[in-house]
Amino acid sequence: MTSVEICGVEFKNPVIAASGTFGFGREYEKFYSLSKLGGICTKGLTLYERHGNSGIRIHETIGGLLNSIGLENPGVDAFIEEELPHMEKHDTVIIANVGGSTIEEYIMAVEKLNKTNIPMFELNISCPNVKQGGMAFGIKSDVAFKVVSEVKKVSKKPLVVKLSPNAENIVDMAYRCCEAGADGLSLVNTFSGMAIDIYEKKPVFENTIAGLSGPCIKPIALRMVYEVCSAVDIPVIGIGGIMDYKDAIEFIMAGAYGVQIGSGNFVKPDICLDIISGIEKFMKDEGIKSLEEIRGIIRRRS
Amino acid sequence: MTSVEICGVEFKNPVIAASGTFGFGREYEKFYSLSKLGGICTKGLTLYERHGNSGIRIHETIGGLLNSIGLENPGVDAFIEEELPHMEKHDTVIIANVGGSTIEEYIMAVEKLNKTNIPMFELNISCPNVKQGGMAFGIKSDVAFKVVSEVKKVSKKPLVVKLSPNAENIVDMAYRCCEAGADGLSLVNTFSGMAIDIYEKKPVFENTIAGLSGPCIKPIALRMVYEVCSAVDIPVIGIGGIMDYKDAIEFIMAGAYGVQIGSGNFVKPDICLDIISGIEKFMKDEGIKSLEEIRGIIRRRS
Amino acid sequence: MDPKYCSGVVSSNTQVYENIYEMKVGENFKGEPGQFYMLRAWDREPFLSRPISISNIEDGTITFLYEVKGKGTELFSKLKSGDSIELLGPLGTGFPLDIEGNVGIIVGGIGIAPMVYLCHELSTKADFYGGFREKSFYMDKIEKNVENLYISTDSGLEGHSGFITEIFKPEKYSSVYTCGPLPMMRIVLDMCIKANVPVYISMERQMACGIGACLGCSILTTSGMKKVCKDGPVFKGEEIVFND
Amino acid sequence: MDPKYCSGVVSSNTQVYENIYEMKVGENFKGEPGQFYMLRAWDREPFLSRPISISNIEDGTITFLYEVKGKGTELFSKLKSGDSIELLGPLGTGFPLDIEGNVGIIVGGIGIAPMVYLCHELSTKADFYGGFREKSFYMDKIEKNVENLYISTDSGLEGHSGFITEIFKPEKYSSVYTCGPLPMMRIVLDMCIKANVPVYISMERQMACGIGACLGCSILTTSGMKKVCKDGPVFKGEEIVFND
Ligand SMILES: Cc1cc2nc3c(=O)[nH]c(=O)nc-3n(C[C@H](O)[C@H](O)[C@H](O)COP(=O)(O)OP(=O)(O)OC[C@H]3O[C@@H](n4cnc5c(N)ncnc54)[C@H](O)[C@@H]3O)c2cc1C
Ligand SMILES: Cc1cc2nc3c(=O)[nH]c(=O)nc-3n(C[C@H](O)[C@H](O)[C@H](O)COP(=O)(O)OP(=O)(O)OC[C@H]3O[C@@H](n4cnc5c(N)ncnc54)[C@H](O)[C@@H]3O)c2cc1C
Ligand SMILES: Cc1cc2nc3c(=O)[nH]c(=O)nc-3n(C[C@H](O)[C@H](O)[C@H](O)COP(=O)(O)O)c2cc1C
Ligand SMILES: Cc1cc2nc3c(=O)[nH]c(=O)nc-3n(C[C@H](O)[C@H](O)[C@H](O)COP(=O)(O)O)c2cc1C
Ligand code: FES
Ligand code: FES
Repeated sequence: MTSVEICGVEFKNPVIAASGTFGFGREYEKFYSLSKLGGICTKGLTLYERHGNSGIRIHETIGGLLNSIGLENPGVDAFIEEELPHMEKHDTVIIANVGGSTIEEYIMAVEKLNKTNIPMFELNISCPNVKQGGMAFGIKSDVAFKVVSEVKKVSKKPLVVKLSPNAENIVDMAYRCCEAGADGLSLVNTFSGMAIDIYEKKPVFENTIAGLSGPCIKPIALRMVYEVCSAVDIPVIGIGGIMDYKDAIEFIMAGAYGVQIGSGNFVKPDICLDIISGIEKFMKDEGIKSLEEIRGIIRRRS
Repeated sequence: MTSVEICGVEFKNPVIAASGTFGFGREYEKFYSLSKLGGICTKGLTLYERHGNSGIRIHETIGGLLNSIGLENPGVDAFIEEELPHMEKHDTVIIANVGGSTIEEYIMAVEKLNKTNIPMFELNISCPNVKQGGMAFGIKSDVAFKVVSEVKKVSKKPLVVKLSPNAENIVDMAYRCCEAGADGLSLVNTFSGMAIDIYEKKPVFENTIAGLSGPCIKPIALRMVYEVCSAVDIPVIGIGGIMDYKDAIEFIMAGAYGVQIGSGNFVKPDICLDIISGIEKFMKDEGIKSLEEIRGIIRRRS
Repeated sequence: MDPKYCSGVVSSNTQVYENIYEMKVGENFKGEPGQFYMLRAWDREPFLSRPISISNIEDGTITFLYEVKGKGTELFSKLKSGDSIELLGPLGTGFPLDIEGNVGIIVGGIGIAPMVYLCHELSTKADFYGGFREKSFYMDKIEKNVENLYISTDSGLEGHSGFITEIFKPEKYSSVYTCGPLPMMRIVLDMCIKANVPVYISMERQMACGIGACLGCSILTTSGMKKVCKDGPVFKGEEIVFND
Repeated sequence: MDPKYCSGVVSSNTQVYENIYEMKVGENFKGEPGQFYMLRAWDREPFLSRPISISNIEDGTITFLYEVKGKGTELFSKLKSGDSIELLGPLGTGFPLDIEGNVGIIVGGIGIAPMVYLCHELSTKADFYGGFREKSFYMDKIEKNVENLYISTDSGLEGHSGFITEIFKPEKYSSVYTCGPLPMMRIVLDMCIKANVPVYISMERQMACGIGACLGCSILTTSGMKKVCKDGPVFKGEEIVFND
C-alpha cells in the first residue's frame, strides 16, 4: 500500500532516514529493525576522511537546531569496508550521500561507490565549493549544472541531487539539475542560519554560520518542494522538519514521492516507525489505496 | 543610554513595532503608553484601500505563524486623515510602511505621505509586482533597484527599504538598494511558506503561499542581517522572530541599529516593553554605555 | 471596557463531558456575554494564545467551557487547581442585551459556551435550542435561566433525533442568537431571513492578536471588512457575507 | 547494555539546594556510573532532550541530580511525583570500576552528580574532593561511601576557602576521577599529568541525538575524533586534546 518506486528503485514505504542524522544506522538498529524503513541515507561521504569542524557543533533554536558538523566522516573507502557490509544486512534501500569540495572529489567518490551494490546516490551540493571561494555548489544554478552533469557522466546508479534551500532560485536550480541529468531531486538541506553568544559577544559557531533544521523550517521546505514538484517531471523526495505522519502527508500531497526524516530522529529514536504507521492508518481511514492517489493532489485541484 | 540615530532620525530606544503586527497602535495603547517605544511602523499602506485576501489568513506553525493578510488597509488618504493624527499624539517615531503593486502606486503613495510630518518611510518591496506577473519586487535585485531609485527620487523623508528574505541574493539585493539611494535597510519580511490541509487535500491558504514569521525564522533572519550589515554602510534594522532582549541584542551585535518586533506582539501585548527594559538591564549588567559599543561587535572580533 | 493582560489562578478545571471541560479562574474578571479572552497556559509552544468565550462570570470568577480540539485545548485540559494561566481580555463585541420580546437561542455543540452567561444576563427569559452529537452536556447551567428547552442529538439518544434546525421555529421570536458550527449557523441565518427575524451570530476565525491589530480574522461584511476579534465575534446575521 | 527509549514515572523531585534538584524515576532502570540518560518532559519545546548523568540506581529506581540552568532543567524542576518523563538510555561509556589502589575523586559543583553512584560501586573506598561556590550540597549521599572528605568553597563559608584544586594532592592516588567545570578539569588534568597519575574525565558537550549518530558531540582526541555521547562521556585524561 505504502510502497513507491523512485528512479526505478523500489521502496517499501516512502520514509527514509535523512543523511547526517542517522549515522550508518548502527545506533538506531538498537531501537528497531531498520528493515522497516523505506530507506536510509548514509552520513555524507567524502573521498577522504574528514574530522569536521571544531568548536560547538549543535545549538538549539526554537523548533529546531543549528548544526556545524562539517562533514565528519570516515571517507568512502572506510565506509565501504567497515560500514556498508553491516548496513546491507538490513532489508532497506541504502542511499549513499556524497559530498565534496571539488568536482574531482565528487567524481572519485562516486566511482568508488559505483562498485558497490548501493542502488542510489544522493549528491549533496550544499558543500562549500573550494574552487569558488567556499560558496556552496548549490547556490547558483550554473555551478550546480556543472557538478551534476560531470557526476552524472560517471554515476552508474540513479543520481538524486539534494538541493540546498539557500539556492538563489530553487525552481531554476531544480530545472538545471534536471537538464544536467539528475534522475531525482531531494530537498531541502539545512538553511544557513546563525546564533550569537551575547555574553561572549561572538558567534556561537566557529564558522559563524551553521545549518538550520527541524520543524521550524517545515513551512518553507514544503513550499519549496511544492514549487519544485510543479516545475519538474522527475521524482522529488521531500525533506524538512517532518515530525509526524501529517507532515509527511503534506509533502506527499505537495508532490513528493518519498520523505526524509532528519532532526526528528533526535527527538524520538523510533520516530520513523511512528510516521510509517501513521501514514498507513491515514491511508486506511481515508480510503487511499496507493500513494499515487494523493501525490501532488493539491496541484491537481488548484 | 539606549537611544540611537537611524538615518538622521532620533529613536529613544532601538525597539520598533513591526508593520502589520501593530495596526496603527490603537489596540496596543490600551496596554501601555506607546511613547515608551523607539518607533512604530504602520500597517502596510497602499495608495487605495484594500480588502486583503479571503479564506484563512492565519495558520499556526511550530515556533511561528503563516499569514496571508494581503495588505488589507484603509489606503493612504484615510490613514492620513483618520489614523495619523491619533498616532502623532504618542511621543515616538512613526514610520510609514508603504506597499504597492506598481512603481506608480508606490510613488503616488509616497507623494501623499511627503506632506505629513512622518519622519521616515519604510518601503515594503515584498508586494507582488503586477507588471512582472506577480513576482515580488523584492526577489530580483534589478527590479528592486528600479523601484527604489524611482521612489527615492520623490521621497522627501529618509527611505528605509524593507528587504524580503526570499530575495535571490540578500547581499546583492542590499548593495543594489544602497546604490539606488536607500537611506537604510530593514530585514527580514516574512519567508514564503505554505501549509496543506491533509483532510481537505488542499492548501490551507487560498493563495497557496503565505508568509512565515516568528521565532522559527530567527536564526536565518539573524544570518541575513549579519551578512547585510557586513556588506553595506547604511543603517540596518533587524527583524525576524525577536521575542526577548537576548534576541534583540543578537541582532544588534550582528550590526543592526534598531530592531523590529512583529509576531511577538501577539504572544504578549506588552512584549516590546519587556524587550526595552531587558536591553537596559543587559547594558547595565555588562557595563555597556551605548549601543554603539556592541553594534556589530561580532564582526570586529572575527 | 478596556482589555487587560494578566495572570490568573485556576480554581477548578473539570471534565463535564467526554472532551468538554469547564475551567474557573479567579478573580476580578469582567466581560459581557459573547465576549472572549485569549488564553495561554504555556511558554512558547503552541505559539499563539487561544480564544475562548466567557461562559460565565460570577463574583469576578470567570468560567470557560471548552472542547479539546488540538494541542492548545489539550494543554488547558491538563491544568490543575492552583496552576496559573495568562488571560487577555475581555475582548470583542458581545451579544446585545437590551432586547425586547421573545428570544430564541440556538446552539450546536460547544456553541453552548457563551450562552450560559447570555441566558443569565438577558432581561427576558429565552427559549433554548441545543443540538448535540451524542448527548447534551452542561444543560444544568442553562435550564434555570430559560423558558423552554429543546434538544436534538444526531444519535437520537436524547430529544429530537436529527438536526436542531429541524425543530427550530424562528417565527416564534423577535430576536435569535446563535453559536455553533458554521453550516448550522448558515441554516439558522437562512431561516431567520425567511422569517424576517433579526439574528445575532457568534463567528469564529483563526486569530493571532485577538485585539484587532493583525487583521488575521477579518471577514467581509455588507459594511466592509470587519474584525471578528474586535467588531465581533457577534455580528448581525444580515451583515455577514458568505463567500464560496 | 543497549539503551532503551521509554516512559518513566517520577516518584519524587525535590530541591536539595538553591537550584539543585534530585529526581527519582521508577522503575527497572539500568546503567553504570558515569553513564547518562537523555531526558525529556515536554512535547516539542525545547526541541532536544537533555543529557543528565545517572546519579544513582537503587532497586531499579534511578536518581538524577541536576542544576537548573535553562528552560529544559527548569521544566524538570517543575515535575511532580506521578508525572511522566521520557528516558533514553543508559548511554555512553562510564568510569572504569576495576581499579586498584587509592582513588581520588574531585568535582566542582554539580559535577558531584555521577560520583554518588561511582562511590557506591567502586570496589575500593575513595577520597572525595568537592569544590562549591557558596556551600556544599548532597554530601550526605557521598559521606558514607568515601574515606576522606575535602571541601572547598569560593565563599569560604565551608571547608577550604578557594578552589578545590588548591588542596588536591594527586600524588596520593593511583587513579583520579573528575567531573566539573572545564577550567577546573583542565587544572586537574595538568596536576595529574605532572604527578604521573591516570585521570578519568567526564566531558560535557552540546548533544542532539545522544546515541552517536549525529556527530554533534565529537571531540578531537589523541586517537582521532571521538563521540562524547558514545565513546565518552568519560575519557582518559591524556586522550583529550584541548584546542584553543
Ligand atoms: C471568538 C472565539 C470564541 C471561542 N470560544 C470558544 C469556547 O468558548 N469554547 C471552545 O471550546 N472553543 C471556543 N473557540 C474555538 C477555540 O478557540 C478553538 O477550538 C481552539 O483555538 C483550538 O485550539 P487547539 O490548539 O486545541 O486546536 P488546534 O490544534 O489549533 O486546531 C484544531 C482545530 O481547530 C481549528 N482552530 C484553531 N484555532 C481556531 C480558532 N481560533 N477558531 C476556529 N477554529 C480554530 C483548527 O483549524 C483545527 O481544525 C472560540 C473561537 C473564537 C474565535
Ligand atoms: C553527558 C552529560 C551528562 C550531564 N549530566 C548532568 C547532570 O547529571 N546534572 C546536571 O545538572 N547537568 C548535567 N549535564 C549538563 C546538562 O545537560 C545541561 O545543563 C542541560 O542540558 C542544560 O539544559 P537547559 O535547557 O536547562 O539549559 P539551556 O537553556 O539549554 O542552556 C543553558 C546553558 O547550558 C549550556 N548547555 C546546554 N546543553 C548543554 C550540554 N548538553 N552540555 C553542556 N552544556 C550545555 C548552554 O550552552 C547554556 O550555556 C550533563 C551534560 C552531559 C553532556
Ligand atoms: C546534525 C546534522 C547533520 C547533517 N549532515 C548532513 C550530511 O552529511 N549530508 C547531507 O546531505 N545532509 C545533512 N544534513 C541535513 C539533513 O539530511 C536534512 O536535509 C535536514 O536536516 C533537514 O531535515 P530535518 O528538518 O528533518 O532535519 C544534516 C542535518 C543535521 C541536523
Ligand atoms: C500578520 C502579519 C502582517 C504583516 N503585515 C506586514 C505589512 O503590511 N507590511 C510589511 O512590510 N510587513 C508586514 N509583516 C511582516 C512583519 O512586519 C515582519 O517583517 C515579519 O513578521 C517578521 O518579523 P517577526 O518574526 O518578528 O514577526 C506582517 C507580518 C505579520 C505576521
Ligand atoms: S485576531 Fe488580530 S485582528 Fe483579529
Ligand atoms: S550527540 Fe549525536 S553523536 Fe553525540
